[in-house]
Amino acid sequence: MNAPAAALLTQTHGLELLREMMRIRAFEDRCYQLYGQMKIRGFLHLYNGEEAIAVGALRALRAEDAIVATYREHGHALARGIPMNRVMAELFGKQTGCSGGRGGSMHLFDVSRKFYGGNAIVAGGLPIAVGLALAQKLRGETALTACFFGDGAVAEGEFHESLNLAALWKLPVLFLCENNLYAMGTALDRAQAETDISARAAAYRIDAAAVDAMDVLAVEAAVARAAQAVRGGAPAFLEMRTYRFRAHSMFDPQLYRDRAEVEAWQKKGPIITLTTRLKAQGLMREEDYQRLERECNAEVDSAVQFAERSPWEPLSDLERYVYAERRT
Amino acid sequence: MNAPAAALLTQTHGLELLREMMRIRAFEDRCYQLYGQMKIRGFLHLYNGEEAIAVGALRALRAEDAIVATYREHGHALARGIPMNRVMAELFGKQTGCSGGRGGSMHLFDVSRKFYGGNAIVAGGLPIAVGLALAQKLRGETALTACFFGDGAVAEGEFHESLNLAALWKLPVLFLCENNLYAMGTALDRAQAETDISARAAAYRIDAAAVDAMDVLAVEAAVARAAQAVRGGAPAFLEMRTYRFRAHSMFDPQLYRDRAEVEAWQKKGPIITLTTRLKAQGLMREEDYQRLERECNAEVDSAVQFAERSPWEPLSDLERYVYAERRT
Amino acid sequence: MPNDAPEPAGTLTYRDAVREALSVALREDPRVFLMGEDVGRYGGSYAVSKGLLAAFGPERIRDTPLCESTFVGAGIGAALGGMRPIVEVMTVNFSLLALDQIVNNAATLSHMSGGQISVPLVIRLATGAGRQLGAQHSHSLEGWYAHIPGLRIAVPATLDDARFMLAAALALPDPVLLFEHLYLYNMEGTLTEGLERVDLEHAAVRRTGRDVTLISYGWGLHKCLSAAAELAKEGIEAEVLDLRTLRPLDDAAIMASVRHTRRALIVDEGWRSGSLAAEIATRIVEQAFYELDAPVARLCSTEVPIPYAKHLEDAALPSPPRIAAAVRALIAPAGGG
Amino acid sequence: MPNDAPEPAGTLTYRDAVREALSVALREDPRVFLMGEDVGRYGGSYAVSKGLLAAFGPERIRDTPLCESTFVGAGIGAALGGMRPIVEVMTVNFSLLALDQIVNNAATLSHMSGGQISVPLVIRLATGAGRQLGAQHSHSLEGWYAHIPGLRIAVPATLDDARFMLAAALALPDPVLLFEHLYLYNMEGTLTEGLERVDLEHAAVRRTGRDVTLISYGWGLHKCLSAAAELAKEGIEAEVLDLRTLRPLDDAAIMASVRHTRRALIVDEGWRSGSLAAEIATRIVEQAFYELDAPVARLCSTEVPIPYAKHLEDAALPSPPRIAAAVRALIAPAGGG
Ligand SMILES: Cc1ncc(C[n+]2csc(CCOP(=O)(O)OP(=O)(O)O)c2C)c(N)n1
Ligand SMILES: Cc1ncc(C[n+]2csc(CCOP(=O)(O)OP(=O)(O)O)c2C)c(N)n1
Ligand SMILES: [Mg+2]
Ligand SMILES: [Mg+2]
Repeated sequence: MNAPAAALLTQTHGLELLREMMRIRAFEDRCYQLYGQMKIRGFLHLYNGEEAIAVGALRALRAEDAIVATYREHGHALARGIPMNRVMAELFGKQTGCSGGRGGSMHLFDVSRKFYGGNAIVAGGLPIAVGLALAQKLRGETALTACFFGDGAVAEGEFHESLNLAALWKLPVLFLCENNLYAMGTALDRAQAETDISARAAAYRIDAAAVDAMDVLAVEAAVARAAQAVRGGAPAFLEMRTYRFRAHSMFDPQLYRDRAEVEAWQKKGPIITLTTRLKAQGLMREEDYQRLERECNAEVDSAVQFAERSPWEPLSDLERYVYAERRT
Repeated sequence: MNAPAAALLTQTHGLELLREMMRIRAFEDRCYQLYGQMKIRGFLHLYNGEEAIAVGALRALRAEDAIVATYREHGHALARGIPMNRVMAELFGKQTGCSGGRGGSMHLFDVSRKFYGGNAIVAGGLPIAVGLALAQKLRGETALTACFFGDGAVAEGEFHESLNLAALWKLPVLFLCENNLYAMGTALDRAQAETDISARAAAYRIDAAAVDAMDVLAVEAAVARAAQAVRGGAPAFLEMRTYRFRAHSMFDPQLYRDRAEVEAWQKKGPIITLTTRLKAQGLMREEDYQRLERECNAEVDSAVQFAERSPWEPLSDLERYVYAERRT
Repeated sequence: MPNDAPEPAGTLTYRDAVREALSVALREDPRVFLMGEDVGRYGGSYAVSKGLLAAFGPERIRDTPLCESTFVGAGIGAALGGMRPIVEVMTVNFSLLALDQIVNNAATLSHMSGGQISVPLVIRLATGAGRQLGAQHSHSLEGWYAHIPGLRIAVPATLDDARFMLAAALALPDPVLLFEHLYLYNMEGTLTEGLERVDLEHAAVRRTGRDVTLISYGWGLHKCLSAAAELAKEGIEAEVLDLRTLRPLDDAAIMASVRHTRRALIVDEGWRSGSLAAEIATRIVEQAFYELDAPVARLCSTEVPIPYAKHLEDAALPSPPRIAAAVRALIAPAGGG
Repeated sequence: MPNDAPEPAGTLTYRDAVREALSVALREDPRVFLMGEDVGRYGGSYAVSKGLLAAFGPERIRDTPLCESTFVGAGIGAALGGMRPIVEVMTVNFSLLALDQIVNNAATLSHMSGGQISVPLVIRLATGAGRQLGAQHSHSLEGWYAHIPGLRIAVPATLDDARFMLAAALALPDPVLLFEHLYLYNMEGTLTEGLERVDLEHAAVRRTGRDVTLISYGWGLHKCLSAAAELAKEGIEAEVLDLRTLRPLDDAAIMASVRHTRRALIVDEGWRSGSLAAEIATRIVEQAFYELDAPVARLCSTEVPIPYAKHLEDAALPSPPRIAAAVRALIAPAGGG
């Protein structure tokens, strides 16, 4: 585990990170409600508890860096700067959504921000990340590709193939494994003969470390360090140790874990952790926190309104984009 | 590397191993000729140089153990005891072939001898071996499954998935990687970020060792030891360090390696190595060697005759066996 | 989507019927086991296998890691080794990762070994669109799979078939893929009294009629039945044929119905080009061309990766109104005929 | 099967034509690179890329490890990242390992992202049976792939197409699969003088005739041309249509020819059930039913995993004599018509 970069914490920095995590939390909590109201449909995977990863990592990366994520990617999309309006509209299936309403929760895209989805096939994004990094290398760019995936993906063949290829070809990929200890209902030790995931990356001669991902500062510091190494010309791997506070998706009775386990993790969640620290260091008061919360909720409110008011894609456009429309 | 089991070498034992390797060599050399004569067609992958693996391993295993091999499996089929007549007839595409002429060189089968092919998809046999071992475990058998595959297979996703599953479920699989340093024209270090293959297996918490597979006694000893461990209830992995003396298949101009490299390896080939040792220990004279060679050639001659004389499957049977024929 | 509400006696869901089929198979044959992602502790991603882990234990209700190619391949191997595995691939979408094992091994081993081997493997897969799951989770590929010789493809569309097809599949020595449309899991009904088994060879007429034959399977069958009810009000009597197995196809049943009605509409949730509907249409032309009063028609999914937004998804899929419209066009064509 | 023998001026093989296409593409566009198993040092498993490594270096002629899913996925990613990758999957048989990337990613990303993304990726694959390679190495799945919206499928059957289709594919913003029949690599001939480009939209009439249309592609085209030559001796004039692209299909060209000859036989090396031939037959029925003098016919591969033994393999595949026989049956049917 990396030592938290506490020494460096300024008020602005701390509050920015906190706000970003709170925005995501507020967004996710509202999604949960909206699902109950049938405004959002399909599969919905919430990020509660894991916010420090997207927030810390995307802060440490550059706008030029490409991002590949999974179906649990609302947090990454927001932290990358896709306007909340466009993300919420996507979940509503509206034309103004960041994928025009065709993608939904699992398929957020914003190519202008180098956000390449949202992939609903476990491990399916890893080869794409390898390819984006190959392009970056061949084009002589300084950018890297950050690839987020879960602990479940580690068992898939594409994990192995992608790590090997990235290491063999020295591609600028930063592999970010969000180890929340479960793949749906399957605990890590029922899926992996070797449960130390960062140790697994070493088998491909990739530099790897495990990070306490309940600490957003630790995430930020580790990603900054790893990114530097990647820009130096080799992939890197970070295992982000985290926990998912909510069910896997909206259809999960959570038979596979105890309430007590969930509660224990919730007590050390990334928002509480940072809040406590900021308060302890005198960088924030309770009313600051309340204000942040109000602001985040207001942003979510207006995103919902935006989504509600947005038009549907016309039916006549159903068959568009199956093939790219040639822009001369 | 394991110390050769030289101490144990008796004359009978040594000569049996030598004869078995020479049989395979004679068979392969004849296949090469027969391909030129267009008696054998399709893809033909010869085993010259690697005979010690099949011979040593299959001697160390039991008849109850299941075998899964690759497209380069003539040696394994012969060492397993499939009559040479039936193997040769298969290469001729005859009805008397061990797969009725439907399989050819890459698809030898003999279920009565628990020889489950012959698989032409690189790494495609590994999951099947895992499943055979699962059946053995569930049925409470003492048998294990030995799975042969090449160094090229190590890069495939199924390698990773299969090793993990075997380790996780403690299945009786013995993984035998025939590392001949090339996958077609791709040298190991151009395919693998980590070229120490046996070290790779450790990443799955599987016991692994590398074996000098030019030494049939070392192979036999290592497999015997590993098999014992597997029967104790966990998979094991052996990297067999070997070399392919001939081209990958019949369509390979071998642009990717030097003649000198090939010749250096040929000098330490498994047949020469054992012959030298047997002679040095006074267990064999040159005339014994000559006699063995004559006997092997005679066996091959008669296998060719058998194949030549065998009938073709009738055309009317073309559509048989697509679905299993129910035997009441 | 578990459904724990109490039900009237004898009523059950399609999900319950599949679960019952699994329980019975596991009880009756010690060689049978169920393996797949989250079939155990999670209770099955569609709650089909809920409770089975408690009843049969982790050796027989096996949670696998995420490794579709290998656990399907392991199913093949276990079948070769004398077991009768039921492999659950959570949805057909993920089966693409296992296609090499299915097509290159399961489908070929029997023939390639000259008949020495058989692969008595059952693969269950949830299939279909209609739940706003987006392009990567909404494939309807059962018709596509039906192209592969060596496989048997079956689609239970009724409670009876959900309950009994599994046993029929397990009794066969060949690899059988059972496609369960995810829209059907919540369907309620009762089992036919006294029914003890079904076959995997015959199509079934689910409604008789004289004017047109609607040929379908899976969820499409139910859409056809709705459309037929609607059409009946207009005096159009549609016969509805449930294919039940997509490979082999029951040509005799198809031709018998078409000869009787002289018109056919095939309703298929696969994409139109290269659909199973094309195969059936072609067979009808090949075998009953001169007995047709109109060209065979088909209604398939629009050729797009299925979109998330409900109105777009609905527009992409066959629906009862569109089926009824296609029938009307077939019976009173604008020109010709 | 490299072919190093000297040839008469202007003569080249299909293999040479593909190699030339690759060289030109690499020379003209720095974004283009070739990646796949053994494309470099080995010289290509069918010797297609021989010499390219020396000419363009290992960055642009990239040998990959054996990992089909990942190097195809990496091709997708590289295309997203601004490159123009040509991925060689050694044969279609191994592409089954990469199907998830092809179907769930390459084919969906454009639509699923609301048109933000395009995937300008070219995948080349050797395809086909006829070389006694056994069931796992003899698939003809190009027609099967043509089921997937979002993909474009093209099959160069002539030297001109082998030489110029690649450029046409690279110029498109979509994923294009180019299927090269392994039987064609040694085919010799000359390029059409002055030809500089071809499109990926139109089928081509390769022989004109009035009595029947033979519709095919790839190696099947050449079988049809042989059969047509044979039939001409009997006074039967067959028109031969080369589909060239299987997705999209050129319906206009198909219907134009069929309207002219009023009879059609589709020759397809895919297995019969669910074949591309079924799709074409159905389209003909849908669009030209009343103009047909006989039911559309098709000749496909027998529904078996392709066997090794030559006599069995030959019996499983369409052949000129069988094509000719099917035409004769179509023109003078036993009954009806
Ligand atoms: C290839 C594939 N198999 C199965 C699924 C179904 N599935 C969706 S999420 C999931 C669990 C993934 O767990 P993990 O990678 O740990 O990510 P997490 O959900 O915990 O963030 C499964 C099995 C899928 N989407 N893709
Ligand atoms: C999945 C797959 N990809 C590609 C091929 C083509 N191919 C056949 S053998 C081979 C090389 C395999 O090398 P290795 O595993 O080292 O075995 P060896 O031939 O050296 O015994 C390749 C690439 C294949 N058969 N299967
Ligand atoms: Mg997880
Ligand atoms: Mg090798």
